[in-house]
Amino acid sequence: MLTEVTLELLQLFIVALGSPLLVGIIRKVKARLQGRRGASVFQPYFDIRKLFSKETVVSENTSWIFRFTPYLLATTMLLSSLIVPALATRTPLGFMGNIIALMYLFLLGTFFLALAGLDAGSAFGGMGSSREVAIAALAEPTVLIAIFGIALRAGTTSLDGIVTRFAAEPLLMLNAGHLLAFIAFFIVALAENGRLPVDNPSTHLELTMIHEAMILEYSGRHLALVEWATGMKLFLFLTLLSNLFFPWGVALTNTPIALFSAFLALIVKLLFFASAIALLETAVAKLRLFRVPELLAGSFTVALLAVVTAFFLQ
Amino acid sequence: MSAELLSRLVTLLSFAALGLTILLIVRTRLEGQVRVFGLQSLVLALLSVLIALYTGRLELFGVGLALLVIKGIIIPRVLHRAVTKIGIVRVAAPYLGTAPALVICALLTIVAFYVMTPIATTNPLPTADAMPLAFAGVLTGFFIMVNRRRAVTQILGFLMLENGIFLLALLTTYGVPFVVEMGVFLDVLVAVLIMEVFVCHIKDNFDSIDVGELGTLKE
Amino acid sequence: MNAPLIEHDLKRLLAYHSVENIGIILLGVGAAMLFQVYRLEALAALALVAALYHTLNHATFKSLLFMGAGAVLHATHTRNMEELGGLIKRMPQTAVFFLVGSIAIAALPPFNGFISEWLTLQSLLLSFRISAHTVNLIFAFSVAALALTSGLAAACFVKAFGITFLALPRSEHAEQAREVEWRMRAAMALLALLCVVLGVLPALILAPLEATVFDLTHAHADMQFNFNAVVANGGFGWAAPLWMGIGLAVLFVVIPLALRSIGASRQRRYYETWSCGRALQTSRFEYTATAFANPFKRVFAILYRPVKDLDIEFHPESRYFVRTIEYENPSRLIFEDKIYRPLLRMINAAARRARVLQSGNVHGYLVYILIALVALLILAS
Amino acid sequence: MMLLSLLLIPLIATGLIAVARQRVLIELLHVGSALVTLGVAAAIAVEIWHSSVLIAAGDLFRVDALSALMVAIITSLGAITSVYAVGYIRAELSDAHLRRVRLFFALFQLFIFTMVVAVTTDNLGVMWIAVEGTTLATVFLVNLRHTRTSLEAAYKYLILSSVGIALAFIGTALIYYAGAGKAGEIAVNWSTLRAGAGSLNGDVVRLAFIFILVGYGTKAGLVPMHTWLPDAHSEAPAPISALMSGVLLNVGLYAMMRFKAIVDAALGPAFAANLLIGVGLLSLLIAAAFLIAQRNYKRMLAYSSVEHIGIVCLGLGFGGYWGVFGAVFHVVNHALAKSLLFIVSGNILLKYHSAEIRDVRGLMRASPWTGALFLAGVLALIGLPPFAPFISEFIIFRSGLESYPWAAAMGVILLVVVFGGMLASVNSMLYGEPPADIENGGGLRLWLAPLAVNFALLLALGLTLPASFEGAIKQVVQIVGV
Repeated sequence: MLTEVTLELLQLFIVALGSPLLVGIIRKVKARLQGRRGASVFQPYFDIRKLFSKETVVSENTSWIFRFTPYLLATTMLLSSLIVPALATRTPLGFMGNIIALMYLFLLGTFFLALAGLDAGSAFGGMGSSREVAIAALAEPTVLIAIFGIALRAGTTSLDGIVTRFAAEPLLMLNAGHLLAFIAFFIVALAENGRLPVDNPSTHLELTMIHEAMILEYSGRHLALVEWATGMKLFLFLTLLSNLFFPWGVALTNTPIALFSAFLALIVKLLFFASAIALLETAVAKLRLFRVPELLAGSFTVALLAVVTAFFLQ
Repeated sequence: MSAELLSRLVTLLSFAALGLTILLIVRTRLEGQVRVFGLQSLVLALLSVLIALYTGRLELFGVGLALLVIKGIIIPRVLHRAVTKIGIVRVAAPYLGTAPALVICALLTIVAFYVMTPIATTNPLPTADAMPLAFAGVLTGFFIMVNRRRAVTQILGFLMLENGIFLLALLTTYGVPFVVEMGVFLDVLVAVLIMEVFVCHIKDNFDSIDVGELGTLKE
Repeated sequence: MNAPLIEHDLKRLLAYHSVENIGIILLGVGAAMLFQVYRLEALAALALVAALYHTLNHATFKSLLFMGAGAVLHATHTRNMEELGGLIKRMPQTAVFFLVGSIAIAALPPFNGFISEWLTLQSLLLSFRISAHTVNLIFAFSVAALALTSGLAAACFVKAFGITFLALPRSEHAEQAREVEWRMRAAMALLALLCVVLGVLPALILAPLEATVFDLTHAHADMQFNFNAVVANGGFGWAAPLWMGIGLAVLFVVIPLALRSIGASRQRRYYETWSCGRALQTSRFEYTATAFANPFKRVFAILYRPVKDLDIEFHPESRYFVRTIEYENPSRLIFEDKIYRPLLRMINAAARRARVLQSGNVHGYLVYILIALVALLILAS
Repeated sequence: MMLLSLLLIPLIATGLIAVARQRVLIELLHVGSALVTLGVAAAIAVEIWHSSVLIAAGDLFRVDALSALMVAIITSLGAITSVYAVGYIRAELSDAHLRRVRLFFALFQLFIFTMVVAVTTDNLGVMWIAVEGTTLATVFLVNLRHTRTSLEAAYKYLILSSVGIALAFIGTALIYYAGAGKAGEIAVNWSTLRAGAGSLNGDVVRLAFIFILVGYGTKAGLVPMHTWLPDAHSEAPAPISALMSGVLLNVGLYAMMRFKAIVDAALGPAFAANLLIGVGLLSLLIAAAFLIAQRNYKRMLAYSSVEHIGIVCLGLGFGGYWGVFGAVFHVVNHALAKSLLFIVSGNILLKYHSAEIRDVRGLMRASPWTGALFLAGVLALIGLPPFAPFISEFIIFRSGLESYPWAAAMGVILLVVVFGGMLASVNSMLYGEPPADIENGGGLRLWLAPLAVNFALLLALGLTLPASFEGAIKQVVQIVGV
């Protein structure tokens, strides 16, 4: 019992505290790749702390939705962190939802964020929300087909089930379908987290920004919460990518050793993905908004191929 | 009387019945048509009595009698009354003229033979040979209902069809049980009475008994 | 499927969604039939349970939403979203109820739309138990379709709620709006409560549904459920809406406390929305429903075929001063133009031809019977 | 004894009503007899449910599960409609027309009587007479309003049904011949035929079934013998339409089921199955064609009856335990839904004084109760969950997908067409602004109360299949034969 609780708390804190670092690392690597020194990897922590200490400006047009959303967003992310098998498969609260439920949980956050974007009644917010939900909606099919692809091979949709299965039979992963599913899911992860080439997290250029436009009205603690939640979402997605597709090191038993090694493995994998994303974002330019569907359509096709291969060459 | 003789007589009378049905196609005056039907009923009554004599089934006498009374006397009376009540009415020509109509009758008779002969041959009863004729009568009566515009003629066609069916049953199994037969006669009688009422209604409402003109209810 | 997005009449938007939800239900029924054909009774039962459950949920949240729309209509005398807005301040309770309905219909946890759609998805995913590749692919596509539907539904109700209730009123109709009488609110409250209960306590309704379906298919649905969780096909999929709800609630309380404990600043100032330094902020700056739907229109251009109409009137002296800009963006569904309409026209034409059969001529009717009889007789002997 | 009383009550009621002088007395006799009959029927049903069969008057009457089910449908719907009929006729005919009032109620009882006889007798001939009797009893009812259109409808109804039934008599006679011809004994009963069906002459049975199909098919309203149905059902006063559509068609089906059992035993299932599926699909097709953009809502309901009888035939044709089960179940559901709709349509007619769909607007606002019931009925009829027809159609087409996939697929497609067609028309009736001259509420709202039974049953059977009910249907299925 105690170990379970500690495990959940451990995951909670890893996600909660690790996410800013992840963001920092991505920025750092990016800076280096672009030949800049870049800010310290701990910069996000400083930002968040500063924002928390600042006063919060709220538009008088807004309603409770606007103030409510940041908390809900953080809540959904923290809750997800209890479900995602970041360290171990035996997460006591893992039964709360399978991968599909998890995706719908993320969508809940997006839903409210979009509402908040509309709430202030500024043109930017509306533009941001409309684009955000558009992308989210278009990403849905890819997500589920990719999940279908995984479920086909793992024979289950429960997160820990998938991890256990692949950990038990690594050969299952030596398969075109697996790779394709991974690619599809990766693209979706980029889209859902507003990374390049879908959205540029570091721009505030009015007409191109999506996520940033949506949260333009936020300031102070609200902004801090939103930024933090965004970081957590990225962290969770990368964790999913690492542990669902490359489940090496994930603790199948809740012994301290296993958990510790799982922790190390997670760090390594996340570092890898972080630098991958950084590399990608320096390499590619942002797509025009209306090219995004093409990208998602591409990922959808890939996912479908994953499913087909799973059916035809088992 | 021998089975041989019976089957000959039966076939003969059945021919007569069919002939009368076809005659209805040729006759145009309503009174004449009604009389033709009465005659046919008489023939059928004769047939049933004949078979009754051969088989010694008493109820067949009863059937014959009922037939004579109901279809031979009452129904013609009723129809005659209707005809007189209607009086002279303009009447459109039937859909098919006499000649093509007769051709159709021939075709229907062929169909009847084609359909009924296989069964007739397996039927042990001496009367069975005439089954196709009876069925031809049915189809012809049906055709009269289709071809003739006047309500009264349509009813007569229906009655001919009924007669044909009665004959068919008679030939196949010496008729259905007495109760049933009586019930059937009763139904037919009531039906004709209702039809008569309707014909008069139609005359009053549409000032014509051309049922082809009843065409307001579509689709 | 995505017709509602470009629909700016609140009630018609809801009506469109009914079609969509019936689609989801029929998806479940169809899946059930296919499972039956392949002798997977348990899965068929699962799919059927999901379908029936969704029927029930659809009834609840859709009537809730219709009531909400009715309330809005009653309070503002308009159903055109472009004239609404800011209602959340004027009719707060209605807003909450409508929000609940929107979340439920968007199939987001922990409300009732989520769990039934989740079940449907599970049954569709389990289709890989069928060993016929074509069928598998059909299922794959239906999974994608269902996913897209739910995504678009979410988007659509962000629009419906956001444009109708949030920001500033776009007309004095909305300005004058007042909360509706208590009976209406009570009814909506009841339905909203139902949405929550059906959402977090699926076991309540799943038990009877399962029994019904058992009568029908004589197979127990391939699922286990209690008040903690719903499990599809052994370990294939888990969901515990109740615990999700609890978790959300707990964490939602914990976070502010944590923030206070780390001494985050709590001062707050109300100020007008940033509007690129323009003087006063009016509702004219707001994003409209049309604008909101625009990305979708662009994305599904092939389906919507947006018809642009930009009409700029320049100032007489210099063409760099614009006097008025008129921008119209009506759009038509290509489905309607290219598929539905022709299909309907075809069917109607065929029907019209068929109607000649009932000519009203009694002789004709007799001919039908005669022909039918003779034909059958000749065929049979 | 019970059986005879079941037959005698409506007959006596007919006589008494024919001589009764005061309107109230007539109405009392009418409703009373209907309710008593229902009670007796219930008792009989229970009896059958425990022991297997009831026999009366020698071997003339014999009630098994199938007959019991039909009796249940006839008497229960008879009771419901007879209550409504009182209110409807009060609104339709003032005391000035006492003769016609008396005629109406007398014939109503006679109609019930003939139907009960038809389904309870064991003798093929007597059944034939009774079925012809139903026509004769209803034809005046169709023409009750004495308008030109009602007269036209009645005449067509009389002629076409009489011809059809006459053809059915040929089939009956041929079965007689096949059954009794060799044995020489005359009385031919279902029970004896069913027993010795194996040894019947195949050719004769084959021929006979065609006559039966065409003949009783006319009564059941199967395409292409259905042409009288929309006219008669739309012209008859609402309660009669309800009984004709909901019950009388089933009597025709009942006869076909009986014969099908014999034919299957004699020839194997394929022969009857192919015919039934062909006719069923044709009915579905034609009904769909006429349901699209139908202008008259009573005719719409009538055509939907054609459609549903077609579905039942498909179920019987698909065969197998589930096919027949679904068919029998669907008979019940259709009876419930259709009688409900026709009765409600009576209210609509009284309110809007028009049977044209385009004249009916804003029903939901003008009279919410009527509108809501109408909507519920239509949703049930087009086979949406959670109503019972959805379940039965599901069962039928599921079994079809296994035995005759193509036919089933076509059937489903046609169902979708019907779905769209009917929903469109009904929407335009329910919503929108009611015409100015329509006063809100009012109507015969109270007289609709009995419909609560239909609605409750449709919903209950849609949500759960009680074991007892399923058991009963199972018995019926065994009689129809699998």
